[in-house]
Amino acid sequence: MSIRVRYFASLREKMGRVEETLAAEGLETVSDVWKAVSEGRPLPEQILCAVNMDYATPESLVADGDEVAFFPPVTGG
Amino acid sequence: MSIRVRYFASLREKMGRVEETLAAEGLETVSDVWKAVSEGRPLPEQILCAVNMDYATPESLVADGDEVAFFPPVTGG
Amino acid sequence: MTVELRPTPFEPFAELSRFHESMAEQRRSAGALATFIGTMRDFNEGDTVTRMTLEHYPGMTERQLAAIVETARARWQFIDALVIHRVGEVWPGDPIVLVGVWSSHRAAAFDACRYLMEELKSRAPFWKKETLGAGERWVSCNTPGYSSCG
Amino acid sequence: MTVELRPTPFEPFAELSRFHESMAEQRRSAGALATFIGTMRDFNEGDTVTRMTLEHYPGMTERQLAAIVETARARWQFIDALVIHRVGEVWPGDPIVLVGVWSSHRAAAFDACRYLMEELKSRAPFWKKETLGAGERWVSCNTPGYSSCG
Repeated sequence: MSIRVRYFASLREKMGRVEETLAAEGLETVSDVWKAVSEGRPLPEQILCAVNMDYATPESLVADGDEVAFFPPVTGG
Repeated sequence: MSIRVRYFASLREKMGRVEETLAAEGLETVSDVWKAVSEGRPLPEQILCAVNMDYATPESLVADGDEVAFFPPVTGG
Repeated sequence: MTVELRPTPFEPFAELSRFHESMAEQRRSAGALATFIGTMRDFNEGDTVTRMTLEHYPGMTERQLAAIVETARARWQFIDALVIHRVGEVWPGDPIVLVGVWSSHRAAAFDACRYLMEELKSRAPFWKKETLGAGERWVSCNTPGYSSCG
Repeated sequence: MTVELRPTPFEPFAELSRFHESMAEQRRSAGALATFIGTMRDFNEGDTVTRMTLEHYPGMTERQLAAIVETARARWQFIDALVIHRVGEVWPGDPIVLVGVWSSHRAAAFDACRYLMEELKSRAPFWKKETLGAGERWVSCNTPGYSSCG
Protein backbone atom coordinates (compact mmCIF):
# COMPACT_ATOMS: atom_id res chain seq x y z
CA MET A 1 0.00 0.00 0.00
CA SER A 2 0.98 3.60 -0.53
CA ILE A 3 0.35 6.41 1.94
CA ARG A 4 1.34 10.03 1.36
CA VAL A 5 2.44 11.61 4.66
CA ARG A 6 2.65 15.40 5.08
CA TYR A 7 4.03 17.62 7.85
CA PHE A 8 3.37 21.25 8.65
CA ALA A 9 4.84 24.16 10.61
CA SER A 10 7.12 23.35 13.56
CA LEU A 11 6.61 19.61 13.06
CA ARG A 12 7.70 19.93 9.44
CA GLU A 13 10.91 21.60 10.61
CA LYS A 14 11.43 18.97 13.30
CA MET A 15 10.92 16.11 10.84
CA GLY A 16 13.24 17.86 8.39
CA ARG A 17 10.91 17.10 5.48
CA VAL A 18 7.69 18.36 3.94
CA GLU A 19 6.26 15.01 2.94
CA GLU A 20 7.09 11.44 2.08
CA THR A 21 5.33 8.44 0.61
CA LEU A 22 5.18 5.22 2.63
CA ALA A 23 5.08 2.00 0.67
CA ALA A 24 5.05 -0.26 3.74
CA GLU A 25 2.44 -3.00 4.28
CA GLY A 26 0.42 -3.49 7.46
CA LEU A 27 -0.41 0.16 8.17
CA GLU A 28 -3.88 0.08 9.64
CA THR A 29 -4.24 3.30 11.60
CA VAL A 30 -2.90 6.85 11.71
CA SER A 31 -0.91 5.75 14.73
CA ASP A 32 0.77 3.01 12.64
CA VAL A 33 1.67 5.62 10.04
CA TRP A 34 3.24 7.86 12.67
CA LYS A 35 5.32 4.97 14.05
CA ALA A 36 6.50 4.13 10.55
CA VAL A 37 7.83 7.66 9.97
CA SER A 38 9.24 8.26 13.47
CA GLU A 39 11.21 5.10 14.27
CA GLY A 40 8.43 3.67 16.39
CA ARG A 41 7.90 6.60 18.72
CA PRO A 42 4.37 7.30 20.03
CA LEU A 43 2.46 10.25 18.54
CA PRO A 44 3.04 13.34 20.75
CA GLU A 45 -0.16 14.28 22.57
CA GLN A 46 -0.41 17.79 21.16
CA ILE A 47 0.14 16.78 17.53
CA LEU A 48 -3.01 16.85 15.39
CA CYS A 49 -3.66 14.50 12.50
CA ALA A 50 -5.80 14.45 9.39
CA VAL A 51 -6.71 11.78 6.84
CA ASN A 52 -7.58 13.08 3.37
CA MET A 53 -7.88 16.61 4.76
CA ASP A 54 -10.38 15.78 7.49
CA TYR A 55 -9.41 15.77 11.15
CA ALA A 56 -8.68 12.27 12.41
CA THR A 57 -7.55 10.49 15.58
CA PRO A 58 -4.58 8.15 16.06
CA GLU A 59 -7.11 5.29 15.88
CA SER A 60 -8.55 6.38 12.54
CA LEU A 61 -8.13 3.77 9.81
CA VAL A 62 -6.03 4.43 6.74
CA ALA A 63 -6.31 2.88 3.29
CA ASP A 64 -4.13 2.59 0.22
CA GLY A 65 -3.81 5.98 -1.49
CA ASP A 66 -4.72 8.03 1.59
CA GLU A 67 -3.06 11.29 2.48
CA VAL A 68 -2.19 11.49 6.17
CA ALA A 69 -1.03 14.77 7.72
CA PHE A 70 0.54 15.61 11.07
CA PHE A 71 0.78 19.13 12.48
CA PRO A 72 0.95 21.19 15.69
CA PRO A 73 -2.05 23.09 17.14
CA VAL A 74 -3.36 25.62 14.65
CA THR A 75 -2.74 29.34 15.22
CA GLY A 76 -4.63 31.18 12.50
CA GLY A 77 -7.02 34.11 12.75
CA MET B 1 -40.95 77.78 39.54
CA SER B 2 -40.41 77.13 35.87
CA ILE B 3 -40.13 73.68 34.28
CA ARG B 4 -39.56 73.08 30.58
CA VAL B 5 -41.46 69.98 29.47
CA ARG B 6 -40.66 68.19 26.20
CA TYR B 7 -42.37 65.37 24.30
CA PHE B 8 -41.04 63.05 21.63
CA ALA B 9 -42.24 60.69 18.92
CA SER B 10 -45.74 59.19 19.26
CA LEU B 11 -46.27 60.94 22.61
CA ARG B 12 -45.44 64.29 21.01
CA GLU B 13 -48.12 63.62 18.40
CA LYS B 14 -50.60 62.51 21.05
CA MET B 15 -49.96 65.60 23.17
CA GLY B 16 -50.23 67.76 20.09
CA ARG B 17 -47.22 69.82 21.13
CA VAL B 18 -43.43 69.64 21.12
CA GLU B 19 -42.82 71.36 24.43
CA GLU B 20 -44.23 73.76 26.97
CA THR B 21 -43.04 75.65 30.00
CA LEU B 22 -44.83 75.11 33.31
CA ALA B 23 -44.86 78.02 35.69
CA ALA B 24 -46.94 76.28 38.38
CA GLU B 25 -45.83 76.04 42.02
CA GLY B 26 -45.74 72.85 44.08
CA LEU B 27 -44.26 70.55 41.46
CA GLU B 28 -42.06 68.18 43.43
CA THR B 29 -41.66 65.12 41.23
CA VAL B 30 -41.72 64.06 37.61
CA SER B 31 -45.09 62.52 38.34
CA ASP B 32 -46.40 65.93 39.48
CA VAL B 33 -45.14 67.46 36.23
CA TRP B 34 -46.96 64.81 34.20
CA LYS B 35 -50.19 65.41 36.07
CA ALA B 36 -49.88 69.15 35.46
CA VAL B 37 -49.62 68.68 31.69
CA SER B 38 -52.20 65.88 31.32
CA GLU B 39 -55.20 67.06 33.34
CA GLY B 40 -54.28 64.91 36.32
CA ARG B 41 -53.97 61.57 34.56
CA PRO B 42 -51.40 59.05 35.83
CA LEU B 43 -48.22 58.56 33.82
CA PRO B 44 -48.76 55.64 31.40
CA GLU B 45 -46.62 52.67 32.43
CA GLN B 46 -44.66 52.42 29.16
CA ILE B 47 -43.79 56.12 28.98
CA LEU B 48 -40.16 56.93 29.84
CA CYS B 49 -39.05 60.13 31.50
CA ALA B 50 -35.86 62.16 31.81
CA VAL B 51 -34.77 65.10 33.93
CA ASN B 52 -32.07 67.29 32.42
CA MET B 53 -31.36 64.61 29.80
CA ASP B 54 -30.76 61.79 32.29
CA TYR B 55 -33.23 58.96 32.69
CA ALA B 56 -35.50 59.47 35.68
CA THR B 57 -38.44 57.78 37.40
CA PRO B 58 -41.86 59.24 38.22
CA GLU B 59 -40.58 59.70 41.79
CA SER B 60 -37.51 61.71 40.71
CA LEU B 61 -37.44 65.22 42.16
CA VAL B 62 -37.61 68.28 39.95
CA ALA B 63 -36.30 71.78 40.64
CA ASP B 64 -36.81 75.24 39.21
CA GLY B 65 -35.25 75.49 35.75
CA ASP B 66 -35.24 71.74 35.08
CA GLU B 67 -35.99 70.23 31.72
CA VAL B 68 -38.34 67.25 32.00
CA ALA B 69 -38.99 65.00 29.00
CA PHE B 70 -41.54 62.27 28.33
CA PHE B 71 -41.29 59.76 25.52
CA PRO B 72 -42.25 56.24 24.40
CA PRO B 73 -39.82 53.27 24.42
CA VAL B 74 -36.79 54.00 22.26
CA THR B 75 -36.39 52.23 18.90
CA GLY B 76 -33.02 53.25 17.52
CA GLY B 77 -30.20 51.12 16.14
CA MET C 1 -13.92 57.59 21.50
CA THR C 2 -16.15 59.12 18.84
CA VAL C 3 -19.93 59.42 18.85
CA GLU C 4 -21.68 61.11 15.94
CA LEU C 5 -25.22 61.77 14.80
CA ARG C 6 -25.60 62.15 11.04
CA PRO C 7 -28.49 63.96 9.36
CA THR C 8 -27.45 62.66 5.92
CA PRO C 9 -26.50 59.23 4.47
CA PHE C 10 -23.06 57.83 5.32
CA GLU C 11 -20.92 55.09 3.83
CA PRO C 12 -20.02 52.76 6.74
CA PHE C 13 -16.99 51.07 5.16
CA ALA C 14 -15.45 54.41 4.21
CA GLU C 15 -16.10 55.69 7.76
CA LEU C 16 -14.45 52.63 9.27
CA SER C 17 -11.50 52.94 6.93
CA ARG C 18 -11.04 56.63 7.72
CA PHE C 19 -11.28 56.08 11.46
CA HIS C 20 -8.93 53.11 11.27
CA GLU C 21 -6.35 55.15 9.35
CA SER C 22 -6.67 58.07 11.78
CA MET C 23 -5.62 55.84 14.68
CA ALA C 24 -2.09 55.91 13.25
CA GLU C 25 0.34 54.06 15.49
CA GLN C 26 -2.32 52.77 17.86
CA ARG C 27 -3.52 50.53 15.06
CA ARG C 28 -0.51 48.29 15.52
CA SER C 29 -1.61 47.28 18.98
CA ALA C 30 -5.27 47.02 18.00
CA GLY C 31 -5.19 43.53 16.52
CA ALA C 32 -8.96 43.07 16.81
CA LEU C 33 -11.78 45.14 15.34
CA ALA C 34 -15.39 44.09 15.82
CA THR C 35 -18.04 46.08 14.01
CA PHE C 36 -21.78 46.13 13.58
CA ILE C 37 -23.65 47.89 10.79
CA GLY C 38 -27.42 48.18 10.84
CA THR C 39 -29.16 49.15 7.61
CA MET C 40 -32.78 49.88 6.87
CA ARG C 41 -34.76 46.91 5.63
CA ASP C 42 -37.60 47.34 3.17
CA PHE C 43 -40.00 45.32 5.32
CA ASN C 44 -41.04 45.13 8.97
CA GLU C 45 -43.68 43.00 10.67
CA GLY C 46 -44.84 41.70 7.32
CA ASP C 47 -45.29 45.10 5.68
CA THR C 48 -43.34 46.88 2.97
CA VAL C 49 -41.66 49.99 4.35
CA THR C 50 -40.76 52.66 1.82
CA ARG C 51 -39.19 55.27 4.08
CA MET C 52 -38.42 55.92 7.73
CA THR C 53 -37.95 58.99 9.89
CA LEU C 54 -35.53 58.80 12.80
CA GLU C 55 -36.39 61.24 15.56
CA HIS C 56 -34.02 61.89 18.44
CA TYR C 57 -33.65 64.09 21.51
CA PRO C 58 -30.83 66.53 20.69
CA GLY C 59 -28.49 66.72 23.64
CA MET C 60 -29.80 63.71 25.51
CA THR C 61 -29.08 61.29 22.66
CA GLU C 62 -25.40 62.33 22.45
CA ARG C 63 -25.16 62.29 26.26
CA GLN C 64 -26.60 58.78 26.55
CA LEU C 65 -24.41 57.42 23.75
CA ALA C 66 -21.31 58.88 25.41
CA ALA C 67 -22.34 57.35 28.73
CA ILE C 68 -22.80 53.94 27.12
CA VAL C 69 -19.31 54.12 25.59
CA GLU C 70 -17.81 55.14 28.95
CA THR C 71 -19.52 52.26 30.72
CA ALA C 72 -18.16 49.83 28.14
CA ARG C 73 -14.70 51.35 28.51
CA ALA C 74 -14.76 50.71 32.24
CA ARG C 75 -15.73 47.11 31.66
CA TRP C 76 -13.60 46.00 28.72
CA GLN C 77 -10.12 46.86 27.57
CA PHE C 78 -10.32 48.54 24.23
CA ILE C 79 -8.26 51.14 22.45
CA ASP C 80 -10.93 53.10 20.62
CA ALA C 81 -14.59 53.00 19.63
CA LEU C 82 -16.69 54.62 16.94
CA VAL C 83 -20.46 55.07 17.02
CA ILE C 84 -22.34 56.73 14.15
CA HIS C 85 -26.14 56.91 14.06
CA ARG C 86 -28.44 58.42 11.44
CA VAL C 87 -31.19 60.88 12.25
CA GLY C 88 -33.81 62.26 9.86
CA GLU C 89 -35.15 60.59 6.75
CA VAL C 90 -33.85 57.14 5.86
CA TRP C 91 -34.56 54.97 2.82
CA PRO C 92 -34.34 51.16 2.44
CA GLY C 93 -30.73 50.04 2.21
CA ASP C 94 -29.43 53.14 4.02
CA PRO C 95 -27.08 52.55 6.93
CA ILE C 96 -28.70 53.52 10.25
CA VAL C 97 -26.05 52.64 12.79
CA LEU C 98 -22.35 51.80 12.80
CA VAL C 99 -20.44 50.60 15.85
CA GLY C 100 -16.74 49.68 15.81
CA VAL C 101 -14.50 48.62 18.68
CA TRP C 102 -10.72 48.37 18.34
CA SER C 103 -8.96 46.24 20.93
CA SER C 104 -5.84 44.13 21.41
CA HIS C 105 -8.05 41.13 22.13
CA ARG C 106 -10.90 39.74 20.10
CA ALA C 107 -13.07 38.74 23.07
CA ALA C 108 -13.06 42.33 24.37
CA ALA C 109 -13.73 43.70 20.88
CA PHE C 110 -16.67 41.35 20.30
CA ASP C 111 -18.18 41.79 23.77
CA ALA C 112 -17.85 45.56 23.86
CA CYS C 113 -19.25 45.93 20.32
CA ARG C 114 -22.28 43.87 21.18
CA TYR C 115 -22.77 45.66 24.48
CA LEU C 116 -22.69 49.04 22.71
CA MET C 117 -25.34 47.90 20.24
CA GLU C 118 -27.63 46.41 22.89
CA GLU C 119 -27.34 49.45 25.15
CA LEU C 120 -27.81 51.81 22.22
CA LYS C 121 -30.98 50.00 21.20
CA SER C 122 -32.39 49.93 24.72
CA ARG C 123 -31.23 53.31 26.09
CA ALA C 124 -30.40 55.87 23.39
CA PRO C 125 -33.34 58.20 22.65
CA PHE C 126 -34.13 57.45 19.00
CA TRP C 127 -37.57 56.71 17.58
CA LYS C 128 -38.40 55.23 14.20
CA LYS C 129 -41.49 56.18 12.27
CA GLU C 130 -42.15 54.01 9.24
CA THR C 131 -43.87 55.10 6.06
CA LEU C 132 -45.92 52.24 4.62
CA GLY C 133 -47.97 52.14 1.46
CA ALA C 134 -51.01 52.93 3.55
CA GLY C 135 -49.71 55.61 5.90
CA GLU C 136 -47.27 55.89 8.75
CA ARG C 137 -46.65 54.13 12.06
CA TRP C 138 -44.25 54.39 14.95
CA VAL C 139 -42.12 51.33 15.63
CA SER C 140 -43.30 50.31 19.08
CA CYS C 141 -40.30 48.52 20.52
CA ASN C 142 -36.92 47.01 19.77
CA THR C 143 -36.39 43.26 19.89
CA PRO C 144 -34.06 41.99 22.62
CA GLY C 145 -30.71 41.20 21.13
CA TYR C 146 -28.86 38.68 23.24
CA SER C 147 -30.94 35.67 22.26
CA SER C 148 -30.33 34.57 18.70
CA CYS C 149 -32.18 32.36 16.29
CA GLY C 150 -29.44 29.74 16.66
CA MET D 1 -20.96 32.11 1.02
CA THR D 2 -17.40 33.08 0.10
CA VAL D 3 -14.16 31.75 1.56
CA GLU D 4 -10.85 33.04 0.23
CA LEU D 5 -7.16 32.63 1.01
CA ARG D 6 -5.04 35.61 0.00
CA PRO D 7 -1.29 35.42 -0.64
CA THR D 8 -1.03 39.23 -0.78
CA PRO D 9 -2.25 42.14 1.41
CA PHE D 10 -5.94 43.06 1.24
CA GLU D 11 -7.95 46.11 2.31
CA PRO D 12 -10.74 44.81 4.57
CA PHE D 13 -13.09 47.79 4.30
CA ALA D 14 -12.89 47.78 0.50
CA GLU D 15 -13.53 44.02 0.51
CA LEU D 16 -16.57 44.44 2.74
CA SER D 17 -17.87 47.27 0.62
CA ARG D 18 -17.45 45.27 -2.59
CA PHE D 19 -19.11 42.20 -1.14
CA HIS D 20 -21.93 44.28 0.31
CA GLU D 21 -22.56 45.93 -3.07
CA SER D 22 -22.47 42.59 -4.87
CA MET D 23 -25.38 41.33 -2.76
CA ALA D 24 -27.64 43.65 -4.74
CA GLU D 25 -31.27 43.19 -3.76
CA GLN D 26 -30.54 40.83 -0.88
CA ARG D 27 -29.00 43.77 0.95
CA ARG D 28 -32.41 45.21 1.62
CA SER D 29 -33.38 42.26 3.78
CA ALA D 30 -29.97 42.05 5.42
CA GLY D 31 -30.44 44.72 8.05
CA ALA D 32 -27.59 43.46 10.22
CA LEU D 33 -23.92 43.01 9.38
CA ALA D 34 -21.46 41.85 12.02
CA THR D 35 -17.79 41.79 11.08
CA PHE D 36 -14.46 40.97 12.64
CA ILE D 37 -11.08 42.08 11.33
CA GLY D 38 -7.88 40.71 12.81
CA THR D 39 -4.66 42.57 12.02
CA MET D 40 -1.06 41.78 12.87
CA ARG D 41 0.18 43.41 16.05
CA ASP D 42 3.80 44.46 16.40
CA PHE D 43 4.16 42.64 19.74
CA ASN D 44 3.33 39.25 21.20
CA GLU D 45 4.06 37.78 24.60
CA GLY D 46 6.13 40.83 25.48
CA ASP D 47 8.34 40.75 22.39
CA THR D 48 8.51 43.00 19.36
CA VAL D 49 7.49 41.12 16.25
CA THR D 50 8.74 42.52 12.94
CA ARG D 51 7.23 40.03 10.50
CA MET D 52 5.16 36.89 10.42
CA THR D 53 4.76 33.96 8.06
CA LEU D 54 1.38 32.28 7.79
CA GLU D 55 1.65 28.66 6.72
CA HIS D 56 -1.43 26.68 5.73
CA TYR D 57 -2.40 23.26 4.36
CA PRO D 58 -3.61 23.91 0.80
CA GLY D 59 -6.83 22.02 0.25
CA MET D 60 -7.53 21.17 3.87
CA THR D 61 -7.64 24.82 4.97
CA GLU D 62 -10.28 25.75 2.38
CA ARG D 63 -12.20 22.56 3.16
CA GLN D 64 -12.26 23.24 6.90
CA LEU D 65 -13.28 26.88 6.44
CA ALA D 66 -16.13 25.86 4.15
CA ALA D 67 -17.27 23.27 6.70
CA ILE D 68 -17.23 25.87 9.48
CA VAL D 69 -19.40 28.21 7.39
CA GLU D 70 -21.84 25.39 6.58
CA THR D 71 -22.14 24.47 10.26
CA ALA D 72 -22.88 28.09 11.15
CA ARG D 73 -25.44 28.25 8.35
CA ALA D 74 -27.29 25.28 9.78
CA ARG D 75 -27.35 26.90 13.19
CA TRP D 76 -28.17 30.56 12.51
CA GLN D 77 -30.27 32.29 9.92
CA PHE D 78 -28.07 34.46 7.82
CA ILE D 79 -28.15 35.62 4.25
CA ASP D 80 -24.48 35.57 3.33
CA ALA D 81 -21.02 35.30 4.85
CA LEU D 82 -17.53 36.32 3.78
CA VAL D 83 -14.28 34.87 5.13
CA ILE D 84 -10.89 36.10 3.90
CA HIS D 85 -7.61 34.90 5.44
CA ARG D 86 -4.05 35.84 4.57
CA VAL D 87 -1.33 33.30 3.89
CA GLY D 88 2.37 33.99 3.35
CA GLU D 89 4.36 36.93 4.67
CA VAL D 90 2.57 39.45 6.87
CA TRP D 91 3.84 42.72 8.38
CA PRO D 92 2.63 44.64 11.47
CA GLY D 93 -0.66 46.39 10.73
CA ASP D 94 -1.55 44.02 7.89
CA PRO D 95 -5.02 42.47 8.02
CA ILE D 96 -4.85 38.72 8.65
CA VAL D 97 -8.48 37.71 8.79
CA LEU D 98 -11.84 39.21 7.85
CA VAL D 99 -15.20 37.66 8.71
CA GLY D 100 -18.54 39.23 7.81
CA VAL D 101 -22.05 37.88 8.37
CA TRP D 102 -25.13 39.47 6.80
CA SER D 103 -28.46 38.65 8.44
CA SER D 104 -31.93 40.06 8.96
CA HIS D 105 -31.36 39.92 12.71
CA ARG D 106 -28.51 41.33 14.74
CA ALA D 107 -28.36 38.47 17.24
CA ALA D 108 -27.83 35.93 14.45
CA ALA D 109 -25.24 38.18 12.77
CA PHE D 110 -23.28 38.68 16.01
CA ASP D 111 -23.46 35.04 17.10
CA ALA D 112 -22.58 33.57 13.70
CA CYS D 113 -19.69 36.03 13.22
CA ARG D 114 -18.20 35.14 16.55
CA TYR D 115 -18.71 31.43 16.00
CA LEU D 116 -16.92 31.64 12.63
CA MET D 117 -13.94 33.39 14.26
CA GLU D 118 -13.70 30.97 17.19
CA GLU D 119 -14.00 27.92 14.96
CA LEU D 120 -11.54 29.37 12.47
CA LYS D 121 -9.01 29.93 15.23
CA SER D 122 -9.44 26.49 16.72
CA ARG D 123 -9.95 24.33 13.59
CA ALA D 124 -8.61 25.93 10.40
CA PRO D 125 -5.08 24.71 9.57
CA PHE D 126 -3.00 27.90 9.74
CA TRP D 127 0.26 28.33 11.59
CA LYS D 128 2.00 31.57 12.48
CA LYS D 129 5.77 31.90 12.62
CA GLU D 130 6.97 35.17 14.11
CA THR D 131 10.19 36.93 13.21
CA LEU D 132 11.62 38.66 16.28
CA GLY D 133 14.74 40.78 16.57
CA ALA D 134 16.58 37.70 17.76
CA GLY D 135 15.28 35.05 15.38
CA GLU D 136 12.06 33.23 14.69
CA ARG D 137 9.49 31.27 16.69
CA TRP D 138 6.28 29.43 16.03
CA VAL D 139 3.22 30.70 17.85
CA SER D 140 2.32 27.76 20.05
CA CYS D 141 -1.40 28.17 20.56
CA ASN D 142 -4.37 30.48 20.16
CA THR D 143 -6.07 32.00 23.17
CA PRO D 144 -9.65 30.90 23.84
CA GLY D 145 -12.02 33.58 22.67
CA TYR D 146 -15.32 33.30 24.48
CA SER D 147 -14.10 34.70 27.79
CA SER D 148 -13.36 38.39 27.68
CA CYS D 149 -11.47 40.76 29.94
CA GLY D 150 -14.80 42.28 30.97
